[in-house]
Amino acid sequence: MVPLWMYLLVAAGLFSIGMYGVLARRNAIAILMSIELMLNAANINLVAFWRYNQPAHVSGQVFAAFVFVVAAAEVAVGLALIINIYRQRRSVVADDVDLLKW
Amino acid sequence: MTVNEWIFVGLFLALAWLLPATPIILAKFLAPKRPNPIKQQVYECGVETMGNTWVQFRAQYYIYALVFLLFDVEIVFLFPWALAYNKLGLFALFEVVVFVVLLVVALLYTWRKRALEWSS
Amino acid sequence: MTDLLIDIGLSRGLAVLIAKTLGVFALATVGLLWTFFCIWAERKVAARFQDRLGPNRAGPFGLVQTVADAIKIILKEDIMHQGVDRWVFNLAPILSVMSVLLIWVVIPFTPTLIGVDLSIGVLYLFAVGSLGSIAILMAGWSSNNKFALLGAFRAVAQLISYEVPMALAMLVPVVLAGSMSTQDIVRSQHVMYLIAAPLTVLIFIIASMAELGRAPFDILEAESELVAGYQTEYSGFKFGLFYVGEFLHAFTVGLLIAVLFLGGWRGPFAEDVPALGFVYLLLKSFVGYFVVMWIRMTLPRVRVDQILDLGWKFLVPLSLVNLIVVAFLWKILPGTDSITSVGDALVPSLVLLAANILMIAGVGVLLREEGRRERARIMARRAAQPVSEPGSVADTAPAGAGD
Amino acid sequence: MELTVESLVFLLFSLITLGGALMVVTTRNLFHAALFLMLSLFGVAGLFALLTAPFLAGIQVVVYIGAIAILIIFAIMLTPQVTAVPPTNSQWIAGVVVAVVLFALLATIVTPLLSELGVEGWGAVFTEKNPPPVPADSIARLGEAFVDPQAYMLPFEVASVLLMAALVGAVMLVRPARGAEDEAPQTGAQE
Repeated sequence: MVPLWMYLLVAAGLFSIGMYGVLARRNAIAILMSIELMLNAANINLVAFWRYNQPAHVSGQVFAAFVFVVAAAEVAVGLALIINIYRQRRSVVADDVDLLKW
Repeated sequence: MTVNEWIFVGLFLALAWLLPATPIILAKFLAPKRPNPIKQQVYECGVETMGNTWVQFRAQYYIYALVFLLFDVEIVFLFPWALAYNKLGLFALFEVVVFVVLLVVALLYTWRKRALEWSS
Repeated sequence: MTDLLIDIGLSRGLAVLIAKTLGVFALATVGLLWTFFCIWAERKVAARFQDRLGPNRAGPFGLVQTVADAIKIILKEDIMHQGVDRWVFNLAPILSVMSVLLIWVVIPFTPTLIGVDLSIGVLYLFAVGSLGSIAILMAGWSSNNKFALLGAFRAVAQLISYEVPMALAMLVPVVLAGSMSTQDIVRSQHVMYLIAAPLTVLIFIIASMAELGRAPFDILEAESELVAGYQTEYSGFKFGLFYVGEFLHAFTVGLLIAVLFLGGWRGPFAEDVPALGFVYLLLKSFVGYFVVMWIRMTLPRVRVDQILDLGWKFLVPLSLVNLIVVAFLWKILPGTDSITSVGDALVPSLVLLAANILMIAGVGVLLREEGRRERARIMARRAAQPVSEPGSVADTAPAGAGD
Repeated sequence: MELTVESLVFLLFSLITLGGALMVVTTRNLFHAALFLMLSLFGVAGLFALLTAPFLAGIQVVVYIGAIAILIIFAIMLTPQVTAVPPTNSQWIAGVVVAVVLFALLATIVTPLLSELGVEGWGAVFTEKNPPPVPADSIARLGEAFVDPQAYMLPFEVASVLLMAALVGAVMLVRPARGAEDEAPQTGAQE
C-alpha cells in the first residue's frame, strides 16, 4: 500500500483548502461547504490511522461514522440558520450578519 | 473483504459512461444543426420568458430534504446492526427501538407542527 | 476468461484488467440493449391493457420498432437553447442512465455470474439509488427553464421521500440473511422472502414505483402541470437517454424484487446448470416488472401533496414498524440463526407470514378509518361551499396513455 | 513511491478530491460549487474504499452525495443569489496566506521530508506501508460495537438524540411563520 503519510498529506491539503474557503468566501452557504471539506479531511485522517495502526479494532470506523452524524446535524441546522437570516435580511453574505459584532 | 472487489466498480464508473455518451457524440455529427433565435428560446408555452429562472422556492422543499437527511443517517447506522443481527441478543433490538423511536418523535413533532404539509 | 488470457502469455495483472474491462463493457452493453426489448415489451403490454395492438409493423411483432425509434431520435436536431449550462446539461442524462446501470453491477445473474459480489451490496444499492436525484437536479437547474426547475425540485422531493421506506424495506432481507452481499441474500432464500415478508415487498414496490417516477407517481413529468418536468428542454438523444434510463430502471426494479424477495436465480437444478438460474432470474424479474407495469396502467395520478403525505406519514412509520416486528420475530423464533435447508426455513417463514397478514389487516383497518374520516371531511366542506374546487379536474386526470 | 495500480488509483482519487475542493472554494457559481463538492466528496469515498473501509465509503456516498449535497442545493435555491455576490471577501489574500502556511506546517509534520533532510525532533514519521489486513467481518463487528453496552452503546443513542435535536431545531427555524407570510418573492412566481 502507499505509505500512511500520503493520506495524511491529502487530508492536510483538503483541510487547508477548506480553511481558505472559510476565511475567504462571502456566501454563508459556501462557507458551510468549506467546513464540510474540513470535516472530511478529519475523517480521512481517522480512517487512515485506523487502517494503518489498528485495523483489527473498530474504534476508528466508529469515530468516522459519528463524524457523519455530527456533519449531518451541523449542515441541517447551519443551513436552516442561513435560510432564516436570508428571510429577515435578504442576504446570504456572512459579513452582513454582524449584529453581535462590536 | 478486500480492496480488489472495488476494481470492477471503479472500472465500471470509469468506462461504462462511454456507452450512453456515444450516441450524444454521434448525434453531434449526424443530427442537423440549424439554430435560430426563436428555436433557441426558453420553452414557456409560447410566451416569452420573464425574469430570472431562479425564482425563490418554498421552504417546504427544504423541510422534506431535512427530514430525509436525518433519516438517511439513521438508516445508515441500521445497516451494520442488521448485518450483525443474528449474533446479537434481544437487548440490541431494544436499543435499536429506542434509537428509532427518538427520531420518530422528531418526525411526529414535525408532523404536529404542520411542517410536513405541502400547502401550509 | 482470465486463465485464457494468461495462457496466451499475458501477465496476471494485465489479464485480470482486460477480463474485467471486457466484463464492464459486456454488462453495460447488455443492460442498454436489453432496454430496447423492455421498451417494446412495455408498449405491447400497455397496448393490451388499453385494448390496442401496439407496435406491429417493423419486424416480427414490431420487435424492431424500438431500433427504428432510436435511429430516428439520433437524427433529430439537438437544440441547445439560450442560457443552458452546457456541461451540466450534457452530463445529466448520462448520469441518469449510469445511476441505473450501476445497480446491475451487484445483480447476481447465476450462482457464478455477477459483476462483483460486494460485501456491502445492499448499502451500495442504496447509495447508487441516490445518484438519480442528483441527475434530475442537474438537468432541471442547467435547463434555465422555470418548468424544468420546478419539475426537478418536485421530483427530487418525491424521490428523497421514498428513498427512506425503500432503504428500510431493503434492510429486511439483510436482517433475514445476515449479510449485505446480494449473492448471500439469494443463497439464503431457501424459502423466498416473499413468503416471510410480504408487507416488505409491498412497501418496496410502492417505494420503487415512486422512485421510478411513473404513474401513479408521475408528477415528475405531470404533463398538465409542468409540461415535461425536468426534461422539458431536452431534445434528440439526450431526451432519449432519460427515456432509456426510465425503462431500464423499471426493469431493474423487477430485477431487484426478484433478487431480494423472490430468490433470484434459485430454482430446480440452478446450482448445477448456471444457465438455468439465469432463466429463472429473468422469469422472476418479469413477474416484478409486470406488476410495476400493471400498477402503472391501472391507477390514476396522485397529487403532489398526497404523494409526500403517503411517503412520510404512512410508508415511513409503517416500514419502521415492519422492520422491527420482523426483526423481533426472527429473534424469538428458534433456529433462525442456522438455516441451511428448506425444512429449517419453512416454519419461521410461515410464522412471519401469519404476522405479516395480521399487520396488513391492521393497516387495512387503519386505512379504512382514515378514508372514512377523509370522506366525511370532504363532504362537510362540500356542504359548506357547494362550488367544486378549481384544479381538481387536472389533478385527478388519468395518467398519460401508452407511449 | 513505486508505480503500482494501487498508487495510481490513490493518486487519481486524491486529485479528484483536492481538485474538486479547489473548485468549491473558487467557483463563482454556487450551484457549480455544490456539484464540485459532490465530486470532491466522491473522491474521499474512493479513498475510503482504497483504505478497505467499504462501509464508510458507502455512507460517504449515501449521506454526503445523496443527502447533504441535495440539502445544500435546496438551500441555494431558497436563497437565490447564485452568482450575484462576488465569491470572495476582502480578506482573501490573508486567507491564502493562512491556508498555505497551514498546509506547509502540516505537510512538514506528516511527511518524512524533514527527517530525511536530517532535522530531528520535528513531527512524527508516518511511513508504515504494510499494515495487517482488515478482518473480514469488520462491518458486522461495527454493528456489534454500536449496540454493545461495553463499547459504543451510549454514543449510538446520543447520536439519535443529536439527530432529533437537529431536526426539531432546523424545522423550528425554517418553518414559515404562521399567518404572517413574509415571503413575498421579489422575483415573481413562487412555487
